[in-house]
Amino acid sequence: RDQIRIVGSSTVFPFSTTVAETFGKTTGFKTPVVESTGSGGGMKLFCAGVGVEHPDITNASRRIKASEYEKCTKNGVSITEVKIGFDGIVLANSKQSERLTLTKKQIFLALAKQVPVDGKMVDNPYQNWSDIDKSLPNSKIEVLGPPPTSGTRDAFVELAMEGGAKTFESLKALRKSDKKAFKTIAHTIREDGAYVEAGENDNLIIQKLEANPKAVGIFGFSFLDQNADKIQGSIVEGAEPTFENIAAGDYGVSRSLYFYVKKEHVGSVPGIEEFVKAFTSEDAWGDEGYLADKGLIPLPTADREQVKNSARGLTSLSM
Amino acid sequence: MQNFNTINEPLTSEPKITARDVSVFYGASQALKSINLDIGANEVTSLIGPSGCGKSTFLRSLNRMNDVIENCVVEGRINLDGVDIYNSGLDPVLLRARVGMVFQKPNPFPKSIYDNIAYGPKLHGTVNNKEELEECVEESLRRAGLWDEVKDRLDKPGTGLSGGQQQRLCIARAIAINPEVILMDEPCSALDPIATAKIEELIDELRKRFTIVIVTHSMQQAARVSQRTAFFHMGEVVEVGETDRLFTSPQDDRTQGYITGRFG
Amino acid sequence: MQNFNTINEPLTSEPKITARDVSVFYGASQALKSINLDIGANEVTSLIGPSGCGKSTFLRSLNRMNDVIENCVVEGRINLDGVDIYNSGLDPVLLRARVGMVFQKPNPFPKSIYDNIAYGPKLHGTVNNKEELEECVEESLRRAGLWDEVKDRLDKPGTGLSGGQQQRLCIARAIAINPEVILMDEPCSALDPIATAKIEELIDELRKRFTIVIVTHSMQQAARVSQRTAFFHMGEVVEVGETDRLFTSPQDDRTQGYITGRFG
Amino acid sequence: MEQLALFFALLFLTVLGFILGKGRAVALSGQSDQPLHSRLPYYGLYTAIWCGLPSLLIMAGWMIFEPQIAEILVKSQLKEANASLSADQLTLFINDVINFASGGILTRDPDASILKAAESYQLFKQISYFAMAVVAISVSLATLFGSLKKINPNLRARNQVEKVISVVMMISSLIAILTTLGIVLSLIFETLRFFEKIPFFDFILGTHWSPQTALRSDQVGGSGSFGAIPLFAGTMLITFICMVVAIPVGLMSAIYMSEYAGKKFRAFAKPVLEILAGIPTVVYGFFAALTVAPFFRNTGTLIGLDVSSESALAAGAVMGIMIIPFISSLSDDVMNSVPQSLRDASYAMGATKSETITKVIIPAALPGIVGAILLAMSRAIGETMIVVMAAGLAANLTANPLEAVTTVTVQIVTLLVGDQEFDSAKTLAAFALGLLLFVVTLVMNVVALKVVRKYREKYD
Amino acid sequence: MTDNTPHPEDLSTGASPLKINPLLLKKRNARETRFRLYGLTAVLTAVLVLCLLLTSIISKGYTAFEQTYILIDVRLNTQTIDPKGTNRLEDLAAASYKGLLRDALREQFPGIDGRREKRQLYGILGTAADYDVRDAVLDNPKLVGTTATIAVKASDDVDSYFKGYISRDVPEDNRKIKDVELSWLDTFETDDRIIKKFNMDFFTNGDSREPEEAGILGAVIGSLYTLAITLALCFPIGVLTAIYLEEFAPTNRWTDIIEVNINNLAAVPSIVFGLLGLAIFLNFFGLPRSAPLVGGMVLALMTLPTIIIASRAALKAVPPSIREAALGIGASRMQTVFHHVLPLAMPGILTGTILGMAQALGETAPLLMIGMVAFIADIPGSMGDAATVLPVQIFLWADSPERGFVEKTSAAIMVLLAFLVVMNAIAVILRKRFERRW
Ligand SMILES: Nc1ncnc2c1ncn2[C@@H]1O[C@H](COP(=O)(O)OP(=O)(O)OP(=O)(O)O)[C@@H](O)[C@H]1O
Ligand SMILES: Nc1ncnc2c1ncn2[C@@H]1O[C@H](COP(=O)(O)OP(=O)(O)OP(=O)(O)O)[C@@H](O)[C@H]1O
Ligand SMILES: [Mg+2]
Ligand SMILES: [Mg+2]
Ligand SMILES: O=P([O-])([O-])[O-]
Repeated sequence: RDQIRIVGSSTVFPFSTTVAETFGKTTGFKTPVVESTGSGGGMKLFCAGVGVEHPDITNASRRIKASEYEKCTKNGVSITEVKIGFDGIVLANSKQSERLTLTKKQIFLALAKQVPVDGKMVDNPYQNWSDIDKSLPNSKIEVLGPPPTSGTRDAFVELAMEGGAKTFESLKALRKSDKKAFKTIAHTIREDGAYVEAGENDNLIIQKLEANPKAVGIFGFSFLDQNADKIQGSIVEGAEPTFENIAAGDYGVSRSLYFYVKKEHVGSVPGIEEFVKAFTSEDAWGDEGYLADKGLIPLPTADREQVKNSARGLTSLSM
Repeated sequence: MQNFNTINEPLTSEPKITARDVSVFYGASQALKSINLDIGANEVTSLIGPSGCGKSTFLRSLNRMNDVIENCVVEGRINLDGVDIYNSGLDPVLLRARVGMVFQKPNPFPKSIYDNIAYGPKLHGTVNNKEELEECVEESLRRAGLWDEVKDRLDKPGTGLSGGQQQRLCIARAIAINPEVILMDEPCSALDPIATAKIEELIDELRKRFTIVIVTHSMQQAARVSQRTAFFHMGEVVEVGETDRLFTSPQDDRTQGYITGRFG
Repeated sequence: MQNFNTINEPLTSEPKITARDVSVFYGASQALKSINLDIGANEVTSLIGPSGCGKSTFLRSLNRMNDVIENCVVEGRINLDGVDIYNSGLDPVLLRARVGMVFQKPNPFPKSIYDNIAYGPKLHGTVNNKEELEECVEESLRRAGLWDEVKDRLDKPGTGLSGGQQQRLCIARAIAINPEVILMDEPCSALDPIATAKIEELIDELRKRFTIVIVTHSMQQAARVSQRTAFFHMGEVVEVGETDRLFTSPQDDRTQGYITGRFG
Repeated sequence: MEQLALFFALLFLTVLGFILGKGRAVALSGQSDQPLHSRLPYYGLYTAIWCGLPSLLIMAGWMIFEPQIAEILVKSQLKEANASLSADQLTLFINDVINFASGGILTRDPDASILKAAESYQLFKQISYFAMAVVAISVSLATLFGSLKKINPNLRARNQVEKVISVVMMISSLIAILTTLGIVLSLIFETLRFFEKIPFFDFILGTHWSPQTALRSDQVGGSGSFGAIPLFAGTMLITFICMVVAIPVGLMSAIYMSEYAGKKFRAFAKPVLEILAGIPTVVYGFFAALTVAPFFRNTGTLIGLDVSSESALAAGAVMGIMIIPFISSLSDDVMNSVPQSLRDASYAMGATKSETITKVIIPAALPGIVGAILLAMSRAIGETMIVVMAAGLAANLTANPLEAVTTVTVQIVTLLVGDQEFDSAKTLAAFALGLLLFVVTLVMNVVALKVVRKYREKYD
Repeated sequence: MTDNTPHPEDLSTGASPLKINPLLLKKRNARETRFRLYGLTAVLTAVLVLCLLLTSIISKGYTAFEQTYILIDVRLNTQTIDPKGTNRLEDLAAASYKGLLRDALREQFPGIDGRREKRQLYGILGTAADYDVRDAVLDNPKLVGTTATIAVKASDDVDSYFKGYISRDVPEDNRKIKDVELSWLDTFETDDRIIKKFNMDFFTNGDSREPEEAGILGAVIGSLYTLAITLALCFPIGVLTAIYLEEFAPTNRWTDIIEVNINNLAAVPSIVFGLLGLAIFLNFFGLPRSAPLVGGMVLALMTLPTIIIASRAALKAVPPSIREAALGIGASRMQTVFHHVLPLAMPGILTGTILGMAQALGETAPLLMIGMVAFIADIPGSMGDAATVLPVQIFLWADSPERGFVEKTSAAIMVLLAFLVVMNAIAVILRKRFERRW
């Protein structure tokens, strides 16, 4: 095999493919084949073993889990981790409606299955945004978001919902005493129709938002970036989801994106080292790089330098 | 070679059906050439002639079964009780209920024997309830001489019968709606002599009230059952007249030749 | 009521086919009951009897066409030239090439007339080149009395012919492979007298070299074409003997009754 | 490609076999007066089959098993040199050797043992290829001459050839069985592992589906979270809506095309309708989500109904459109093959066209029509994309077509392509769902077969 | 024997021979008209929906067949392109034209030097615009050393702007094209330097992440390979199976099992076939991932039930008299089937094939499992190379954030439909040749 094979996250897919294409055009190597299998699916394939039938690189929209790492090690795979940047998760609605200004607490109240009311956990009673806070519009809560099987949903729940839950004293206390119970509350999204699981096609969500101005959608920043004329990102905790805010870490709902390299294949499948180099060049992932055009939020300069060094040196990941 | 002058012995009785200048085309080829023929009421008219001469075609134009064939065009006038069945507002559905038909190849529906017979009466609403229907089915089967053979298996498929039984089933089916005219296209070609005799007897009975047109290859049969006979040849009616007269003293050479078995 | 003792006038000539204790079952129902019958070589044997008595069934067991019917079981022995056609290693396919068959309902292939006839010779390789094939097609059609009617449209579909023409086409098709025995199941039931006469003539001619078994409903036909006649009744052979003798002085009451038209 | 060369060599021998076989038959038919049993080409085919089939089978078998044998060989060699290596490392090592031998992909500097192993691996490959060629060609020649010898006037060449064809047919029909076996096998182990984690009855009787809750290891998995009932209810609801759209439209279209329309119209309409079956489901998904669903929603609002923006109705209706051609084309074919004589019989009874159709033609064509409907229904059950895009993913247990539901297949796909973890009940649930769906449709088909059989016994 | 002959009186019991109720007849005729209307409505409904779908696809997608080009005066100086002065095509092809193009742009709009502004300026052109220059030079090597006006591809955003998908009225912040860029474009437009050309690259390129570069060829070839394998496997296997079951197999428990089994396979969701392919073809037989070979085999397994079911129905509909006729002449059962029954059943078999292949052509889910849902820029050269197929390409483009892919998505659907129509046309013509009523 003389062609790099990459699997993994659908969130990283657009960035990975862009690098792959440029890599194929500017070097003598063949254009890598990039598969979109989802972060977990990618890990599964990636960690299955060493050899030409296994992929060389996997993308992930979350960090590798301990269990996955173990599996990799067991199968003789040693890996290098490369953090490539951030992806903001935005809440957005059609420009025909007014922009929402939300706090994480309000997000939690709008979407959690159970919320504390007068100190007791009850099934979410809020039907309209204005039920939560008078400042919010008096329209039905209708949120189109990713299904539980998606990495985006995972991140959203962890960053926004859990953040919101923590603002309640009672839940904060619960977190200390019974972490599991807390997570169950913080991570469970309501199922009474206010939250619509809309599949992983973000373009579809955007088109649905256009058709239904009352609805709010949850998706990655790059889709907001491309459709800024139609939809607007909600302000969360005072920060608007803009390139600068996310890059600076001011916008609270963002996550890191990664790819993982199979060290055993370096040197045997031609071009892996060069691909890593291309990915970690300023031309690609820098503040002015072409990935930024595609919607990737770059790491801070210092972090980039550090990751670049460890990536090009193929430092083994250890957990 | 063609002869459009039919030797036509006039009908003595009132005609039920009159065909005038009837030509039938299948696409470009002409199957019937300007036929003139009267069918007398309450008598049996038999159509004879060599294979392919257009007997079936003529028969099918009497109840507009030719409408079903895509490229078939019928010209001329055919009157039933003085009403043109092609050009007046006469509904072909009604026409076919009045002019029943039995085909050359037995074609029972792939349904039970009972349902085969009950099909027509139910369709036309000629019976009012289940008893009447059952009565009608039994009577029709009896008339067709089939009752004794099938009475124990009325719910068995009609297609499971032997060839002869199937044809009798088809006759019974046609009888069941009490038509005014019954067209029969070689109804007995698949029957044994006894069944044939029964059908012939039945035809004889029926003609007392109905008009019957029968296509047959058996001149004996024509002679036995019919009062008038028309001899077809190459799409024309060569000669038509009283059956006895036609068979004993044919006037046209071709008729003579056919009857005596000289040509075909 | 049953009578297993066939009144069997022995064959004078050499038998081509001998049937011994042949019983045929369709699933649970028995269609033939222990038939014993010899078919003489180079003569025409006709099978007569009322509808549903098993004539077709017997005929089909002579060339193992019953093998095709799923629940049909044939018991007993049928020998062709002394070889058991059921139990020896005889290939049923070859058997059917030697024992040709013409069916009750005309069943031309939905192909051109030419291809209908040419199919058999091509299949069996009885012709070596195109000219021979064309010759064979023409001759077969001539023998079946169909040549003049179809010679201009050999490439037209065989299904477009009239009923009688179709049946003659089927006969021509069977003749084309020069079988030793020809089985005909009411071959003329769809034919007019002239065509029938032609076929009868042909049968007469063919029997000089071939053995012919014919099922017919017409006792006149049986009398005209056949040397021996077997009378079937309810799955049995009631009487078999020289045609003249059988029709003039039947020995069994049932035969007598059938011939004189008393029952069926 | 060496293998290709050998393949063509064998093919050449096969053709040669045909020519020789036929030639021998020609010669025979000239010599003896006994007629040949079969036509000449059958003798050719007979030798060709004997000459080609066994050797090609040997070649195929060889190519399947050779890598395994080679691996074992290399392994045994390496074991001596690298006794210290663990099993995992050994496989890696062998990978290296094989990669190195076959094209230079290597994960470390070639040391002596690898070089040696690679050399012997290559040697084995060469010997193996050579042996394969020798064996295959000699088998081919042997069978060629063997079968030529056997040719005599009594040889039932046609029967033999036909026997081979019928064996091929039997094998073909076995593929369906093997596929089923493969599906069951590829589902069953994961399913069993799933049932180790989730009790069987909680799965098939549970009324709450929410795979997320139990995903995280640091969470208490709600016992009701893997209840498959809502999924099956959703599948049934959507399939039902789909059939409500597709059966009338499809069947009436078929009737119109086969009984009313002229030849030209039919020749035009039928292929046009068939395009509906070929439009990718993504397109239907967009259509359902962006055109049909808002339409239903707006209409619902007008008449005072609360239609959710993702509804079973929208997905089902669009799916119905997609499968119209399954019903229309297949039914049209079967109705078209109902003999004209039956139509004649009915018209002659004074039946109108519609009466003829409903009372004679449809009953006569019923088994075929039922087959078409079953096929269409199967397609509906298996459809994913439209449901994901238009009916959402929420597993509501409802019979209200105006609400969002989800289906089994949608869940299988989402579970399999979404974020997954090794051995989590969530991923395994996809397999369990697959197997359960398999069983359910099996029952459905058995029942359908019984019903059709019963009906057919009555009229045939 | 009983005398069953009816007496004349029996006949007269039924009052008039014609007891038909005229009201009933009217009703029946009305029903007839209605029934016919239903039929026509059904066909028209289906056709209408199809038209609706097609219109929406075409109206969104037709613009993809055009591409905006900008005429730029490029100074093709010899030092950069051909420093050695060999004038050989290889050397000309190997040169870098990016710098020349950038120089030309800067010359056109002097006074731009901010890093950000430069990026914006260069961004007006497509990422592969320098290839347009190269091709122009290769076409006419004499240009080297002169200043030539060359049409180069505009970027996807500029392309969208000129196609009217980006409106100037939107506030600058929400616009992909900023005010400076608009001013440049206006300059180009007033100079008549904006032209539109047929987008040939769409048909000759493989996939790309840049909408203006993305083409469909890779997916078309992938589909072609995949479907070739599918057809080559499922048609013979399906027809042989159908023949065996319908004509040869005894009716017993075994054939019942096979029959139920095949019907059931039709209901197995397509993704499960993907799992099967993953387990059997990839993991067990070790066939390559993402390959049309495997995709074709998986789709063949998926299509098989459709073909078998349709073929069996078609075989069943052939009248037994045809079989008898052939058997009676001494054809073997095999010959009967292959000479007569099969040709008569062909229309139905082909219908099944059309439906099955149409399904295979539009299927994505099972390919997900065997790695064909992937970004593959290279055109596959063989059945073992990595490839995607048309529906996957559509799926991937539909999920891309870039606005430029919206029209590409629709255009790709149009290509897929064209593919389908061609495929069906062949089958329909064949089907017509076999069709006849008896
Ligand atoms: N549907 C048709 N299309 C074209 N030609 C036809 C059709 N039906 C019959 N013909 C032709 O019209 C002529 C008359 O046919 P018709 O069936 O009326 O003959 P017939 O007298 O009934 O013959 P038979 O006694 O054999 O039934 C024949 O030459 C026949 O080939
Ligand atoms: N395939 C079949 N399955 C079951 N029963 C059958 C089958 N074929 C014929 N029979 C029955 O076997 C008996 C003999 O049938 P057969 O067709 O041999 O009669 P036949 O003498 O040829 O009658 P006909 O003169 O009407 O053709 C009949 O009762 C018939 O119903
Ligand atoms: Mg006729
Ligand atoms: Mg019979
Ligand atoms: O594909 P994911 O980024 O959602 O794992």
